[in-house]
Order: sequence, then structure tokens, then C-alpha cells
Amino acid sequence: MQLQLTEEERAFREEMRTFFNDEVPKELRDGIGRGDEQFKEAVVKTQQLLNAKGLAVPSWPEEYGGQDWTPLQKHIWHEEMQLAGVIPPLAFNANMIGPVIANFGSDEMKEKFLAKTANLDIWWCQGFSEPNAGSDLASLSTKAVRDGDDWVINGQKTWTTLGQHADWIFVLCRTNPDVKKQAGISMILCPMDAEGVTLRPIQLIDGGHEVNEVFFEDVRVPAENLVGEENAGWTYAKFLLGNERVGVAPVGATKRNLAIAKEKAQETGALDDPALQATIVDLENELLALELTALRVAANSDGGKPHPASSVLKLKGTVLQQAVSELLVDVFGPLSVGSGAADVADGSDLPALARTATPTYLNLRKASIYGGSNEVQRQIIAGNILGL
Amino acid sequence: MQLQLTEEERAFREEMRTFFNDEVPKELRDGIGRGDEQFKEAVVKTQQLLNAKGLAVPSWPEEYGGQDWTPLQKHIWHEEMQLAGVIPPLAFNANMIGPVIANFGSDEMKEKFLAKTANLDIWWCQGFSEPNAGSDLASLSTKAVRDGDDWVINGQKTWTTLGQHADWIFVLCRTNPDVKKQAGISMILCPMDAEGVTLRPIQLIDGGHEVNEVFFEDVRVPAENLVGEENAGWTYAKFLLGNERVGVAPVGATKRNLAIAKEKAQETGALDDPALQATIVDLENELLALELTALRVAANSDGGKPHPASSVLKLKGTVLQQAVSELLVDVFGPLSVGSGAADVADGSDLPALARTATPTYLNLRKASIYGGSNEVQRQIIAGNILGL
Amino acid sequence: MDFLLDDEQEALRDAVRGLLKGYDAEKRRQVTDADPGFDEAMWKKLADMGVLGLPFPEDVGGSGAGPAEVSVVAEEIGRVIAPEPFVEAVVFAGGLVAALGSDGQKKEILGGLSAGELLPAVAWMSPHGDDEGVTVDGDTLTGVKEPVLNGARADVLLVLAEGGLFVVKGEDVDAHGERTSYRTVDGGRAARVSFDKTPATPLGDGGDAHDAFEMLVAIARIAYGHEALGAMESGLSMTTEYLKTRKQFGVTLNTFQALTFRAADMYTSVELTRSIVMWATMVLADAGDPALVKDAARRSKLQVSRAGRHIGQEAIQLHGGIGMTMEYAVGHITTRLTTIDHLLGDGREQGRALRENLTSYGVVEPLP
Amino acid sequence: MDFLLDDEQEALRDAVRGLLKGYDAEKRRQVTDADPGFDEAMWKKLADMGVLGLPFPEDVGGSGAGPAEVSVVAEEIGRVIAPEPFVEAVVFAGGLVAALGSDGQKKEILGGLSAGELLPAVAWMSPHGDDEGVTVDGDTLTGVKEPVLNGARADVLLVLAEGGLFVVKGEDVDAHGERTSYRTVDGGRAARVSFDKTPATPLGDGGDAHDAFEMLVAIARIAYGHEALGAMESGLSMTTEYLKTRKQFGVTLNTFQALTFRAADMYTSVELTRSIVMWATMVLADAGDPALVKDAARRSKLQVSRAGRHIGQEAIQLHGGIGMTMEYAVGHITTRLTTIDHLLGDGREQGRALRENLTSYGVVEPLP
Repeated sequence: MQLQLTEEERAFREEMRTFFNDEVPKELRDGIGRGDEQFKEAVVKTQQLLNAKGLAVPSWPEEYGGQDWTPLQKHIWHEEMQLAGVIPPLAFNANMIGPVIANFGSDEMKEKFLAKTANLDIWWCQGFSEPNAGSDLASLSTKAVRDGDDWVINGQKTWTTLGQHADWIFVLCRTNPDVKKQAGISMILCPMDAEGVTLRPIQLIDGGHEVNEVFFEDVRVPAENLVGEENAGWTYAKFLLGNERVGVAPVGATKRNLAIAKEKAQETGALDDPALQATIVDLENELLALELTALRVAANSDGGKPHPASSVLKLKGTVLQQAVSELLVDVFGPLSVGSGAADVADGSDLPALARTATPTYLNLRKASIYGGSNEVQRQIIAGNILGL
Repeated sequence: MQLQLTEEERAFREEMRTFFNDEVPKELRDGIGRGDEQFKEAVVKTQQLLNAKGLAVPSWPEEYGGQDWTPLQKHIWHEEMQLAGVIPPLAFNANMIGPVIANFGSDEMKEKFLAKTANLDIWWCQGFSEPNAGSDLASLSTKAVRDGDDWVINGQKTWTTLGQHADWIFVLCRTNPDVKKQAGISMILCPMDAEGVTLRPIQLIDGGHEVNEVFFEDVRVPAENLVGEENAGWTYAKFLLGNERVGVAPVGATKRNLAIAKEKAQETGALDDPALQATIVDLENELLALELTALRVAANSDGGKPHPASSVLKLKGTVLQQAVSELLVDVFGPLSVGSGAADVADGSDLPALARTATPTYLNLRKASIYGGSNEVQRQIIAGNILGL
Repeated sequence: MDFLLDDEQEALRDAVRGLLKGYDAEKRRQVTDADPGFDEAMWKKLADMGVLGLPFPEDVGGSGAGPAEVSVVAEEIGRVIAPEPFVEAVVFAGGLVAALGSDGQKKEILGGLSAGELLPAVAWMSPHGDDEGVTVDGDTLTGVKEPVLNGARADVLLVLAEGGLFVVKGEDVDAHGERTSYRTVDGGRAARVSFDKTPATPLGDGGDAHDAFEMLVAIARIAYGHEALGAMESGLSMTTEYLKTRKQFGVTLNTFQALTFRAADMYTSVELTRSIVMWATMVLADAGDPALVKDAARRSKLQVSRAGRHIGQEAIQLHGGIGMTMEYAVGHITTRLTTIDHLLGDGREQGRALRENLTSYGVVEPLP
Repeated sequence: MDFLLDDEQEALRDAVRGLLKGYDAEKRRQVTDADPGFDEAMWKKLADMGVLGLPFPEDVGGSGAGPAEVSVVAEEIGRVIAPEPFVEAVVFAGGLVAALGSDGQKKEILGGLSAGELLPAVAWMSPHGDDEGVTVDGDTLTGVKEPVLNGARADVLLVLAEGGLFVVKGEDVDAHGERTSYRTVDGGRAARVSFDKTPATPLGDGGDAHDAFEMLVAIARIAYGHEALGAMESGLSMTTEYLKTRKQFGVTLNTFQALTFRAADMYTSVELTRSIVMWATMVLADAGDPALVKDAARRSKLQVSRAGRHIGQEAIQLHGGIGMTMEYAVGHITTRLTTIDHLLGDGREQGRALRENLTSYGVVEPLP
């Protein structure tokens, strides 16, 4: 048992802190709206800045831009990035399709995609969920049929996050309907501008456009766009979803948001209420316990085996992320109802954060649903860890 | 919609309030320990006092001592009794076996038992639960076999509350093992001093002796001790358990305890903490909502149909009862650890309530388990009310 | 003591329910996409049914009904989360005029409101979170109020300034000031309203409006409780319906006990809320001590805040992703519950106020 | 940054675990039924293993180990909820002597404690809930302390009086005062200890003991956190075992998802608690600023209070009636968690103290 970081780790933390705070421009870090063109630009610029320093895809194999970091270093990188308010590398690129191609793709595929994926020259989106599948991902029905040198894709995907910005999509398709459902799935790469691909925005309750439906109608892609082996897509999908043990819980970002809420509450006078103080103390303490758990996982995860506490990170991490977003709404009280004031910037005297607090709160209701709902996490804990 | 009680109802409330506060001696209302002889005496004295005024068994048929009251009157009677700290009539007598005998017993059985049951000349206990049955009551295995003019009972009951004071027990026995489990059960009355009946105390974590195991070894009782029809016991048990819609939630007692906690917190200075004040405000408000729900059920229950909100009363009632008991422990803080000081009364300077706060808190963990656990209540709400 | 509606109240409920029947998610979305954020035609229909004049005296065009009738309407509005500003315009703004206005003002504003021809709005919040921001100078007002619910659409604004209430015509603001409108969280509209020596008339005799304003805040809190209750009941029934029909892993969701138990907890929240908001309305109807009404309003709002968050959050969670979309009604419910929660004081604010009197009584006594 | 035990610490853990192995519910019940509420023979065995002198310097009979080793023992004590007063006597009372005592006092008290021959107890609470109650008059003390944990059995009492700490022999209390012993909630013993011109010696130089006392309170809070963690882990594992084996309605309880999900939430509580109590011990081991240790102790105790209630209540609820009985270990766990919660400040008290510094920092930084 040892509290202190090693001298190297401390130097590493300092290096990260300095870079994120001093070398990522402030305008890229603050007040980025979601879902608009300005947002896309900020994401791309940030990732390219990070990539230039080797900080965009540290978990990848070193030959493709990864870093030979310990899990603790990855944790530090991730936390410092969030604490500084830096937009993290696009998950679809950095955490999802990149590692899959690096591990399972052909040499041609690696050559064609990896560098551009790391640098966000290609923006990827995910074609997994379907309207009738929900948490039961493997029951998907989008089909890909081999026709000569092509795959022909037909079907519908949904919840495709930021698909409106994407150049390419990685799609799970059923390529063999005659075996048990997990066994007949392949992963295929498809350009978003291919003929027959249509994107339909889904409006969310926060008023924003973040997710989409994607329709495939006789979409043809060359056979080489198949990732790895035919019918092995489920394996890749599981690899992809279980790939990251670092950054499962958005601790740094939530800490930052809680500090902002505290600061604003002081400004508005809401912090004079001891009951609000008590809420903040509780949240800070739960967040501390969560951060320490994330550190424990990072510092002491042995080899490739997922630490049992990973599901705790996801579960508790989203609960706290949501609670802090709820707190910020409370801090602004009735001023928080004027969310649309963000669109008439000069025509409103409401504090900027008052305008975005509720949309953020509403948007984050998704955090306990997407990416393995909290019910799925409880199932994992009960089944895999407790053996129930 | 009408807030006011009618003039008659108001007069009735006043009459109840006056009787409970002025005519039930204070020493019967305050500081009664659980499980000892002094406790038994207080219970008996109180019930006899109530019975003399016609207030012990108001829900029974009028010819056996009941009252022709509206549900709202019953509610008022029950609340005022609790608010004054009066020990309510023994549930096993007043709410359970009494109504069963009155409704399903033979004339001889009514003659023999009802008056004494109302007056607590006979103390009844309940022989329902068994070690291997739990919430699945109907899977009981205690057997009664007809032998000439007798029933011969063999088996074991458990969780028999206050069995150590009881003169008689009403026992659910399996009398036909060859039909589906609910269909082969009979209810039989048995004296606790019958040969072959053994009582073993179960020590609870509050240090008290409140429940018991009861063993039956070739216990013979005359055939006339069968309640109603052979193999109809499950019907009577359901009648008995579903009998009372008034008083499902211990609102009055919990209100009283919360007021006491508030008063003590003022005395000890604990109430200076706004976080404790906030907890009390929340509890008071939830309790208000519960009381109003109980009133709603009482004022507007139509005929014999159980109001759908009854399960809400049980569920939320026990949750609040437990929360208030927990609050009282918090109020006394470290002084609450000295529970055993109650046994050395003159050798301790701890406040009397500090000594009993934690045992009460621990004892009340049972409230969400016994008498239809909160899980069972949720099942009822989900299944019967929401149709899930 | 009676929680039931009488026959007339039930008839009113059925009539309003019938009128609002078509308000599904799609209709609501269309309506709220365009200014003024509610359906003018529906507003007129509500007027024609007598709903907009419900609580006002007959001599100014109302029907002189009581709090119970108002609560019935608010609940039906909430049930389909109709975006029409019944509580805002009729209960709160209209209530202020009824309480304080001169005969002429009542006739004009309440008459117009009852007929669906004049929409009043209350401008009380400043963008700094207090109720200041506007100063009085002779017969004019100067300063900023924001957010003003329905502030841009309103024909008449009731402006809280220096402790008094003033009647300002919308057109006068446009001539001497500005109104910038935007969407609110729930798809409604609010505005920044700036006054620049804008002509204004005192409401009534122009005295200190504090007491009446506090009382109307209490009455609006109670009415919001019913609107929220209606929304919660719909949120619960949509959720149970979804659990019964949606299949996952080859079975319907109600096979999963962890989900059905959470629906049971939602039911518990809704039932407790129903009891307390109905009680608050009965306390109001019983008139008597204004302090009792204010206390009941706070208690009701506290429960509504807690239950509204519970229902709003769980309804989405149990629906999964679909609950996050504007295509599905359940998310609309959450946005409306969130809005109501933060108007006129959330649960923490009610708790803070209730703490102040904590030692002045032993137990809470709901019945006089 | 490393949360793992080293080989020696693991060996210590295994040794203590082995020694305490027989502590099932029945043994614990027998032991706690009789005075002094713990097993004197087991206490001696712990001494022989070196556990009772663990944190003390070797020259007074200890083994000079650090907070990590202490935490390992506390966790094992908690795992079987052994009633031996390790935290009370070794960590708290012994710690006070080690911090403030003269060489002679250390030799005598810590030597005797390490050898299992002398039991010290701290008398700090008054029956009015503060730490007063006893006054100093020359070389004697007069007044009442209650509840004093293990007060009647203790050979030596460390009495907090007028801001200083005093050493009082148990036999001197019996001659000049009185000790009335009774059971505590968790089956241990506490006493009312009255002093009547009872001879007393200052601990150490007799100066103000406030700072050292506060520091030892923090250290004991941290150690209690580990004891509670051990108990929580047992509570969880007993509960999962029970869910797997207990049948209801013809199936094992783990068929009911509503129950298994609650077990999953218990696991989450336990894992979060483990992280924070281990961190607090590492902060302590890292020495440095006492303010950091006190802060870490409060944060640890706050989490332990919340999680202890959660685990203690759910473990009983998921067991059903059997969990209420002394025959089954899970109820013992709840009584011990409840006791630890209320000793040295419950969660609300820690929260109250943490609120005071809330605006002095932006984010909580766990790593120096």
C-alpha cells in the first residue's frame, strides 16, 4: 500500500496537466455546444492537436501511434484531460474501430484507415443498435449478402451518435441467419456517402440532434471492407465494447462539473443553504470513492483481465454524472427553464450555464442507458462477480 | 372534495382523543419495555380498559362487541390511539382470530372464545410461518391427522410473536397432502399448555425475546377445535391477513415518534444542524402524504373492495417507521450504543430513550419483512394494480 | 373529509379530457415547434368551454368555480402535457388580477382572458434569480425581467417592481422596450422583456402587493402540483404499457422483476403525490388562514419535486433510448416535470422554508 | 500509488484470519453473553501473535508496524465481527499513550497491552453527549463518564478532563468511585464510570491534549473504517450465499432479479468503501500534514456510515426473518456496523464538519 505516485508518474502527471491546460487553446475547451458544425470543428482540431503529441490513441499498439503506458499512466492522461475540460478523442475512432482494425484488420485495412482514424481525418460512427434489439444487441437483423466481389447491405440501425458528422460507419450485419444469433454476425465498414445510405436525425428531449437512424438500402461495399473473418463480428464487437478499462467512469469531467456547480452556487447565493452544501459534500465524497476505485483498478489491474470493479465504475460513474448535472440545474433554479436562450445569445441576460444546465441534465439521462445500461451492469455484477 | 370532518366526525375525534389521553393512565402509555411480564400486564390492562368502553374490537360484528363505524371513524380511532401512545389491542386477538371465529366459527366456538378474546382473557398467538416456508406460506408442512374425535398435530412453527404470553394458538395445518398446496390446509385452535407443545424462544438482534419457535409433537385437540370447514384454512388465513384495511400503516405512532425525535434533538442540540432539520422536514412531509393516503383509503373505500393504495400504506408505512427509528438513534449519537443500560436503570445516567433507540431501530427491521414483506407488497402493486 | 370529485367535477374532467384527446407526442411537437409554443385554436376552444374563466366571478365573464375545479383542469392539462398555459395565465396571472385588480382591470383582463382573447403573463423573475430588476419612475417602468413565461406572446404583462404590481401592455413594451422570445425546456416560450420608460398602470390601488403575490404563488404551486400529478400518472401508465409490450431477449420486459418493482415504486410515488396535492387544494378551498394555505402549498410542492424527479427519471430509464426522443411522449413528460419543479421554488427551496418553523409544532396536523 | 498488500502484510492477514477462524455466530453469542463481552483467551492469543503491540515501538514490547498492518488486523476482526476490542484498546487507547505518554507510562501501559496483560480504555464521553463531565482537583478526578467502552473491565482508564488526559487505575475507581457495566448494542460492554476524588496521573506532561486527541480520533475513525469494511464484506458474502441456497416458491432466491440487483448495489457500496478506507490508511501512512489525515478520516467515516447502513439494512432484508435473529451471523454484523457508525461521529456529523471547508477548494484531490 502506497499513496504517493512514483517520481516518474508525478512527472508524467505534470506533463499532461501542462499540456492540456497550456497547449490546448481555451476556446476549444469551454462552452462548446453539442451537435453543430462549430462542435465538429472543435473535436477535430483537438484530436489533431493531441495526435500530434501522441496523446490521441495511447491504447493502440505502438506501431500505430499508441503509447507503452501503464494503466495508471492511461488513467492519469484521461483524468487530466477531463479536468482541463479538453474534448477527449472521438470514442468511435480511438476506443472502438481503431483497436479492432489494429488487432483484427488486414494489412491493407490498417494501412488505409489507422493513421487517418487516429488523426480524425476520417470520422467514424457506430452501426450496432437496431430499433427492435435494444439491450439485446445480438438479435440484430440488418443483413449483408455476398454478391460477387461485394457485400450488399440492407437494414436499419439506430442511436447512431454523431452520425451526421461521420465519413464512415462500422456496421454489424447478419451474414448467416442459420446459426445461433451471435454466431452469424460480421463487421463491415461502409462509407456514409455510399449509395443507398440514408441518415435521419432523431430529435432528443434536450432539443439537440445527437443521434440518428441510418438506413441501408441495397448498399454495396467491396468484399475487402469486411473486418477480419466472416461471421466473427460478435467477437470483435465484444472486444470493442470491453476494450477500455480506463475511462469507464467520467470521473474527471464530473469532478470539474461539480466544482463549477459549487462556484456558481456561491455566486448565486444558493450555497448559503446548508442543505445544498450537504448535497455537495455527499457528492464530493461519493466521487472521491469512485475516483479511488478507478485508481485502484488502474493501479492494480493484472494483465488483460478486466477488474471486477469495472462495472462499479460504469454504474456509479453515470449515477454521479447525472446527479451533478441535476445539481447544476438546482443551482440556477427558475433561470434554468430558459434553455432556448442559448440560441438567441445576445437577446438574453441569463447566465450561459443556466441556459445549458437543463439540456445537459436531460441529455445525460442517456448515460445510464447507452453503452450497457445500468441494469446490464447490475446483471454483470450479480452474475459474473457475485455468481447469482 | 371536502377537507373538513363532519360535525359528528369531529365530535367522535374529540371523544377518542379525550378518552385515550385522559382515561388511559399515563404509566400504561409510556416507557413500556417489550417482552417482559410488566409489558404483558400493560397490554392486558389497556385492552380491558378499551374493551369496557367498546373500543377494543370495533371492526367485529356488533353482536360480539364491534361498532357500526365508518372506515373513517375506524381510522380516527386508530390514529388517536397511536398518537396518544396507547398500546393497541393485541392484533392476534382483535384483528386476526377474532374476526375469523366471528365469521366462520361454529356457535359453540363463538360462545366459548369471542368475549374472552375481545377482553384479552385469552391471549392468542399465531401458528402460520414455518422454517422452510418464509414468504411462501402455503408450502407449510405441519400436519394434523384425524384420529377418532381428535386432531393430532405434528410439526413446527416459527416467528410466533409473543408466544410466551399466549394461552392459545391458531395453527395452520396440512390436513390433505394430496391436493395442491393451498387446498389441503385447515385452521385448528390449540391450547399452549396442551401436552406436546413446546415453545423455544428466539433471541433477536435487539437483545429482546419477542418471537418463538413452537413445536408440536403428537398434540391432541378435540375435533371441535377445527375452525369452520376442513381444508378451508387457506381461505380463513387470507381473510385474516386481508381483513384490516384500517391501520395498515402505523401513521399515528410514527408521527408521535418523529415528534419525540424532534423534541429530543432540540434538547441535545442535534437539531442545530440544518442537515438534521432537512431530514426531519422530509420525513414529516412523507408522513403527511402517507397519512393523507390512509385517510383517502379510509374516507373513500367502497364497500368490501380493498383500496388499491393499501399496499402503498404497508410499503411506505414501514419504510417511514424504520426511518424515524433510525433518526432517533442519530439524535443520541454515541449515547445510543449503551442499550444494555436499560437493564441497570439506576446505574446509568444515559437518557432513557437513548438506551432504547437502537434496540427499537434494530427491532423494526422486521417491519419490512413480517406480515407481507415489502417485496411482496411490490409484487402486489406490480401484479394486481399495474398488471405487470 | 372527502377526496372524491362530485358529479359536476367529473363532468368537467371528462369534457376537458375529451377536448384535449388529440394531444399525442406528434401533435405536441408540432405545436411547440412554432410560436407561441401552444395551440391558439385549442386555447380558444378551452375558452369556449369556459375553462379559461373558471375561477373568476361571473360578472367579469368567469364561472365562479373553486379550487377543486381548477385542480381538475390542471390535472387534465398535465395528463396529456398540453402546452397551453393554463396555470401560468389563468391561475397565476388571472388570479393576481382577480385578487388585486380594479373593477375595470378585472373586466378587461379577466373578461378577455375568459374569452380567450387576451393573454396575460406575470413578469416577476430577474435574470439574477431574484424578483428585482425593474424600477418605477412615475407612470413608467425601466429594467429587465427574464425569463418571463409567454412574455412575447402576452397581450398584457403583470410586472412586479419595487414591491408593487403593474399592468403593462405588450404593445407598449414593443414600443418602449424589447421582447426576445425563446424556447423553454418543456417546449414552451419565455422571453427577456426589457422596459425603457414603458407606460405602466398600477394593478388595483397600487399598494404593496407582497401578501397577495405570496398567496397567488401558493395557489399556483398547488395548481402546478395537479398539473404535475396528471403528467406523472401518464408517465407511469406509459411505462407500464411499455413494460408489458416491449420485448427484449425474447420476452416482454415485465418478465424482469427488477423493472416491475421499480414501476411499483413509481406507483407509490404517484399515489402519495395524489393525496398531498388533493389535500392542498382542499385546504385552499376551505379558505381560512392564508398561512395554512401557504404551508400546504409548500408541502405539496416539496412532494411534487421529489416525486416528479423520481417519475421523470425512472420513466425514461425504464423505456431506454426511446424515452430520450421527442418522438415519444414520455420524454416530454420529463421535460415538463423538470420545468414545473424549478418554477416557484424546487423541493430544496420548500424544505428550506419549512425548516424555519420546524420547532413551532409537534406533529403535522392535516385536518382542522 | 498501490492498493495491494505486500507479502508480509498478506502473511499477517492470513495469520490473524487463521486465529479468528472459529468465530461463528454461536461462538460470538456465547462470548458476548458473559462479561467482559470478549474472549480473554483469544485476547491473549492475539497478544502472543504480536497483534496487540502491532503499532507500538519495539522498546515497549511492540513491533513498530504501520497503519497498513493495523488496517489488515482491523479488517479481519471485522470480517468475523470478533468482539475483541482491537480498535478501542490498541488503536485508540494505546495510540493515545504512544502519542502522549511518558516513557514510564508507555513501558507500563503499552508493554502490558502488547502482552495481553493490561487493558486500557478511553473515557471521553459524558452522558450528556459532550466530552465534559469530569473535573480535576489536584491529583484527583471527580464526575461521571458514560458510556465508557470496556470501562468496567479496563485495568487502566484514560480520562479526558478539562482538556487534558489522565491515567486512572481501574482499582482506584472501584475504591473511589463506581463502575456499572452493561451490554452495548453489538454485544460488547460499556460502563458508567463515576469518579469521586479518584487518584489520577496526567498522561505525559499533562498539557492540553486536544491536538493529540483529535489526531487519535482520526486514526481510530480510519481503523473503524477497516473493521466496518471487513464486516460489510462478510455481510455481502453471507447474503449472496443465502440467495443462492435459500428456496422460496420452489426456486432459489437468486431467481428473483429484484433481489440480485440489490445484492449488486451492495457490492457497489462495498467496493467504494474499500477504496476510500484504504486511501485513508495510505494518507495516514504517508504522514505529512495532520489536517490531511483528519480530512481523510472524516471522508472515510462518512462513506462507512452510508455504506454501513446500506449493507446492514439490506443484508437483513434480503435474509428475511432469519436475519433478525442472534442465531444467524448477519444480524450481528448489523449491530456492529450500527455501533461503529455512531462512535466518533456518524455520517451526518462528518458531513457537518466537511461543510465548513467546502469553499476552500475546488475539487477534492486524493493524490498529493
